[in-house]
Amino acid sequence: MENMIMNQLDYPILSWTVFLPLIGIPILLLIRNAKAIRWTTLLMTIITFFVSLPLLCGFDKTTYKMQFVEKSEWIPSWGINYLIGIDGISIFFILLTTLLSILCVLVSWKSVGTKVKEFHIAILAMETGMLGVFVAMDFFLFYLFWEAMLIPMFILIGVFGGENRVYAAVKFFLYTLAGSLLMLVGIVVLYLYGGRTLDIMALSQIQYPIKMQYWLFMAFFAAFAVKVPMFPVHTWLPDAHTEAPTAGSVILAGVLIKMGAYGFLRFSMPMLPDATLFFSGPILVLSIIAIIYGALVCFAQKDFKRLIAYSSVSHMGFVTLGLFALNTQGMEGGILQMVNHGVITGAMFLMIGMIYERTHTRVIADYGGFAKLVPWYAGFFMVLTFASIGLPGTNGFIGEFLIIFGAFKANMILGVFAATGIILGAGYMLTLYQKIFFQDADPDYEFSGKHPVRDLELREVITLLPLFVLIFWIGFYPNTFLEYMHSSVEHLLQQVNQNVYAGGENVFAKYIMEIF
Amino acid sequence: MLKYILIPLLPLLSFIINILFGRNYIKNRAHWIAVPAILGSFVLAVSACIEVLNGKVIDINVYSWIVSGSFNVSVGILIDQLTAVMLMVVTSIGSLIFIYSVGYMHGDKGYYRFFAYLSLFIFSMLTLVMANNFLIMYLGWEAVGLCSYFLIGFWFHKKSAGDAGKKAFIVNRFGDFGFGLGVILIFLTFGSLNYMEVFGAAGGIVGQTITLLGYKVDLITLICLLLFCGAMGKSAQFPFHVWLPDAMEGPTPVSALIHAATMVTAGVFMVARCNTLFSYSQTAMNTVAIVGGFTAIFAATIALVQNDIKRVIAYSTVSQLGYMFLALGVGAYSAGVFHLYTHAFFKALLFLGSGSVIHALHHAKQDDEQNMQVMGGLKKHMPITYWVFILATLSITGIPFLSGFFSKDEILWQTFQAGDLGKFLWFLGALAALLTAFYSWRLIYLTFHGEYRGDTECESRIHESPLVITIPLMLLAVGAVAAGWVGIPPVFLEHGDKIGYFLAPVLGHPEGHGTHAQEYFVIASSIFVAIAGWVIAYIMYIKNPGLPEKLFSAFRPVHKVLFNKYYIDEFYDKTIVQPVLKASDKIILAFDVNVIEGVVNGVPSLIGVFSKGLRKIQTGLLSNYAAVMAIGVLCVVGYMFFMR
Amino acid sequence: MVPLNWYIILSAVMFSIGMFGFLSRRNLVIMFICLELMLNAVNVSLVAFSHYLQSINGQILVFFVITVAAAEAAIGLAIIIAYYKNNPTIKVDEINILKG
Amino acid sequence: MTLQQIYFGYFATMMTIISLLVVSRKNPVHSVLWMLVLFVHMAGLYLFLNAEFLAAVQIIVYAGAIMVLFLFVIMLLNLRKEEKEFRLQKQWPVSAVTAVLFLVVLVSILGKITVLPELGEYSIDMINAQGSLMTIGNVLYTKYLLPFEIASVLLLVAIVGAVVLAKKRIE
Repeated sequence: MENMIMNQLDYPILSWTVFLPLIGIPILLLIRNAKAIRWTTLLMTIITFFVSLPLLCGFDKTTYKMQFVEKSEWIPSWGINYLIGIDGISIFFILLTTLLSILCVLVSWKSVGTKVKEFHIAILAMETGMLGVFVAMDFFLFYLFWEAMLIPMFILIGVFGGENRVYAAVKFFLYTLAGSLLMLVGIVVLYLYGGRTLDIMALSQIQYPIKMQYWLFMAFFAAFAVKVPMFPVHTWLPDAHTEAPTAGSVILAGVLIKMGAYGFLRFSMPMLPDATLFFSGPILVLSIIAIIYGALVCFAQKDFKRLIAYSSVSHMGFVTLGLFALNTQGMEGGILQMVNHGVITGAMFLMIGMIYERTHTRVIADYGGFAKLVPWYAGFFMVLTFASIGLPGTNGFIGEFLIIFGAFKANMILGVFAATGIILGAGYMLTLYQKIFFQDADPDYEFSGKHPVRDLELREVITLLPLFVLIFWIGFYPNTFLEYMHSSVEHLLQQVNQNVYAGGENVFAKYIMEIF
Repeated sequence: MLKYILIPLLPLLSFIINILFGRNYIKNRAHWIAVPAILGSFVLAVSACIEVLNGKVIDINVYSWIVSGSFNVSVGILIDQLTAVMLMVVTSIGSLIFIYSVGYMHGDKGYYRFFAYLSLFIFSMLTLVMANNFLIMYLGWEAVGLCSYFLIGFWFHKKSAGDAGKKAFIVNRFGDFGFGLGVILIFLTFGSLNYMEVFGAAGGIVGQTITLLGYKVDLITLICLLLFCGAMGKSAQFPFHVWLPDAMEGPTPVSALIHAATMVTAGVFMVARCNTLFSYSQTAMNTVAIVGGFTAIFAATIALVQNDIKRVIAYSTVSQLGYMFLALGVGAYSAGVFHLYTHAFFKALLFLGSGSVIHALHHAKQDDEQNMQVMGGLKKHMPITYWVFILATLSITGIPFLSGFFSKDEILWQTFQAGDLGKFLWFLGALAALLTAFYSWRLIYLTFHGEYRGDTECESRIHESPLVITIPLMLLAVGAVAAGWVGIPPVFLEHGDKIGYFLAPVLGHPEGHGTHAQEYFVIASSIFVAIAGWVIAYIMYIKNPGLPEKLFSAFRPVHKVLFNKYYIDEFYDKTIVQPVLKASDKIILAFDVNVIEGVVNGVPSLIGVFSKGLRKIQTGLLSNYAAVMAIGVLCVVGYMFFMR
Repeated sequence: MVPLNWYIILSAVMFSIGMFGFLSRRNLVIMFICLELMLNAVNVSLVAFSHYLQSINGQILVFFVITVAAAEAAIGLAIIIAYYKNNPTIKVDEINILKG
Repeated sequence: MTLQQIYFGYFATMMTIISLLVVSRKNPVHSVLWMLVLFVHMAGLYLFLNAEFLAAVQIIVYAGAIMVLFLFVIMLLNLRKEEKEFRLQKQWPVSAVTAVLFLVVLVSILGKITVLPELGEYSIDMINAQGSLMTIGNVLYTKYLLPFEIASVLLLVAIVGAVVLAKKRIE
């Protein structure tokens, strides 16, 4: 257990954070009226958030070792134990999840009228599932949470969604399931080869034969690529987003997508270093395609949410680009961009949900001249548009700049292509903003005069406030967040490049350099 | 240290206050916050400049912004001679324009929003100018682009304004694309983004090359070209100039402040700031000079035939910027910055003057108030604006002893000395000066002389603009005249070139190796050119007004090409915008829908086909099932007894 | 002495005749009769075995076979009658509600 | 040809012919009647194999009860009017081939059986001494008591089932 620091606090903080929402569910079952349900769920999520806060201050930034580790026998005969812990990489995702869960409950205060109890139970179960994935240090536990998380999401989309929600929910479920089954095969292979243990730390010490690494990498790639939505397998995302209720979209965009990239960081890279180096070239190319392809598709979208969904495909293309550039700036940029994307796109979906509550339409053509109707809303959305484009001073810029920097350092041509992503980003986001807020609506458009659309109310402003504070905090002072990552990223890079560690040089990237 | 940080922070505070509380509390008292803020930063800027005057260079790191592995960038302030000049330009002209727009924007619904965005613009421009490393400059660079987006698209209900704003932002983004890559390349080669370190180590990498797409590319040239790409985007040079004329959709004070005095000069400032880098790469210098020279003549030709008063001045701005880049290209950095300094005054004056003309016509309910063909004979109604215009035009055309003459002549002289390429560029410059004189005086004669061509009852309602507009005009007029006296060339007044010596420590001072005779020839030629333009304009528009029509009909195709701005907009639209939209519409969506959805939905339908096949076996007939069972038993028994 | 093989051949012949009848006849009732025939063929072979192997089990098994046959016939016919009520046909190939 | 072989030969041929008739009759009633004749012959064969009790049971249960039940059903459903169509199903050749194959396989298996299990202790004379009914009764109520009880339950279920099925549905 040399690379783990057992839990220093007197109470098992991580177990509490993960299972507190689960404890909320039975309480919900007892309550009858909707109002009480909403307040209890809100209370539960807020408590979880405050329980997870001490993780930040108690965190020791200097070491790459896993912290707050809790270990206890679970299934001794197979060597499976309940082992959880966090490090520099996973700490922010936990806080992001607990924060976004509060906001999800707040945003669906009025929009979810029927089946309120089931909705809030699904959200709490969702939260536990997500937190579990980020803290699990044992493959069995990880896979358990990885699958458990699908069911509430399926319910959220399938029951509370839009018109053809069932198609979207089934597609989402099957896509992820198909990928994760391959991962299960990979886990079993690792279990058998790694000496009958499922402890991730132990498994990443072992040196696997090259050929096996390639196969294992492909298996894990299948599961994580679907989740990240990398280029060819991304079509479930727009459907899932357009059909999901606001809360579902926020969680989907905010946290669910990050698990794929987190999986690469936690499993593929440390355990299969040679395969990572070998596959980093193709993945870089795939991410470039994802960036440009995602952006181009956004130009032609008619549906508001679908456009933002495709834009998150493009943003996640940036993240994978950063991660697989395999140098410190790219990696840290990638992780920070994951948090940023969670904040920005999460906020954007919150706002789309709010306007959807009023206008009940997601078709962009129905909107027009909203800057006069709802000025505060327009202002807030303006900040989001520019954060998503990556304007300096907002968090989007820090992430994107570091990623492009990393990509450029890995290979100049990739850097140039990645940078075109910014121009395209500006293109479609501003066109969207102009169509909805600036242009005068066409006369037969029913929102301009008849029933005035009311501006943001206090509840909605409170929902958005924490995210906007984060946007400008990361934008102007990102070091508070970057400090947590330094040691973990450094360690990860050493693991990946241990045989070619020349300043984090990316072997394959040089190879591309010769071709171009 | 706080004193210096306050310079950009005051406008930022006014922005935050205005934008947050503007809508329901401040409404149209926004200028009570904005104007004091800009004046405050003006006073602080002056005090900082005085410190710089007596030799003190301020270079402070406020806090470390991004730390990621070896990449370490901090927010810092650098105030040296070059920054001092820019500070003076931005804050002084900014204050005058703030006061001017109190009158101009009076009664507009978005009054508070206008002042909020203007203050944000001043903040970003000051950050850009006072940055001590490339990343903070990049921050200012993009923020300035953002504010121009807000301000161009200020009257957002007008679709044309919204489109113009979007176009400006995206074209700037193209420039920032190059600038961003340049910044990254700089860090990769020098290991730091701080100016002092980068310029200090610039000498070390002169010979280095880098393989790019198989070719050996000189590193320093690549960096300079990338930076220059950003400059071209921001300062509307030839390939990226399309957004500036459309930016006239914004209110006139915006055009004056952003598209004349400050933002567009950011590119010039950046190249001047990186003069040590540029001077190491001759090819980069030549490209800057050629682009500058070409843009000067190119924009001047278009301005000849434009009818919209603001577009004429916009093209003249593009042309004057071409001059500045020409100066930078031939190594005369201080001349370029000097021209920037004087140009800010008389161009802002021209814009504000035309603003007061438009303001007056607007009040007179004259529709299409920006079209010069509608104006005429305003001399009688608006004397102050008329005389101010005259002064500005005299200065821009280069009539001796006015600011325009000194700065433009300095550029032409320095270009002349720069070898045979210099000679050719000097000729281009002189020709552009001729065209400048012609279209400037054409503008004067069309608007102020002759009879009013608009509908007559509006003419009666035209009257001089209120004092709050005319006072800044007059102050600017003084600036337009006097600003040039700071840089009188030694030939008239020895060690008269005060600004050259002031900027020397940062920009260096090119030793002129041309003889006095050549200098006199250059000065004489530029004076001759200025007067010639004036005379031609006088003949065409005053002597016999019919002549322009006959000339234009004679050269019908030439006029059409010039009037449509060489169809560059349409060209860009066809080659870049339409393909992207069409690609996203047809190819990408089709790919997304058919290929991937096809695969995704194909698999279940494939399984469906199999199952349909299997269903035929279930015939529902009892005897079939019995027969199958019997055959099954038969096979088993047969296998058990015979096969084994 | 009649050897055991003959009895078995006899029961096999009866069994296959019964099977042919069961598989090819259209009338449901006839199919049941053929079923009874197949069962009796089995009974014959059982009794023959019991006789030649001198163990009583064969006969007891026949006893149980008869009870099962009786129960089966009763239920089968009841089903035929029930089906006949709502669909007046007992042609096997017309009864294909279970068609997939 | 000993008397026993002639006896067996008669029964074998008669039973084969009658079963062919049972299967091939157009009129179901004729099939049932031929079935009755078949049962009588089987009872005779059982007697020949000195399983007297079974012969009696065969006659009483099979012939008496089950065949009568069949007659009742045939009469109830007055099936005679459907004799016009062709008796066999359209794919009868397949079932004919299967049946013949079955026969061939069964008969060829006989050749394979070489070792006969050892003889049980119930020799023929020991049964005749006690009477086959007595011996069956002893064994049935001792060794096979449980199957006997289950058989009774089975019959009960059959009765209840038949009644329920044949009852008129009350909608």
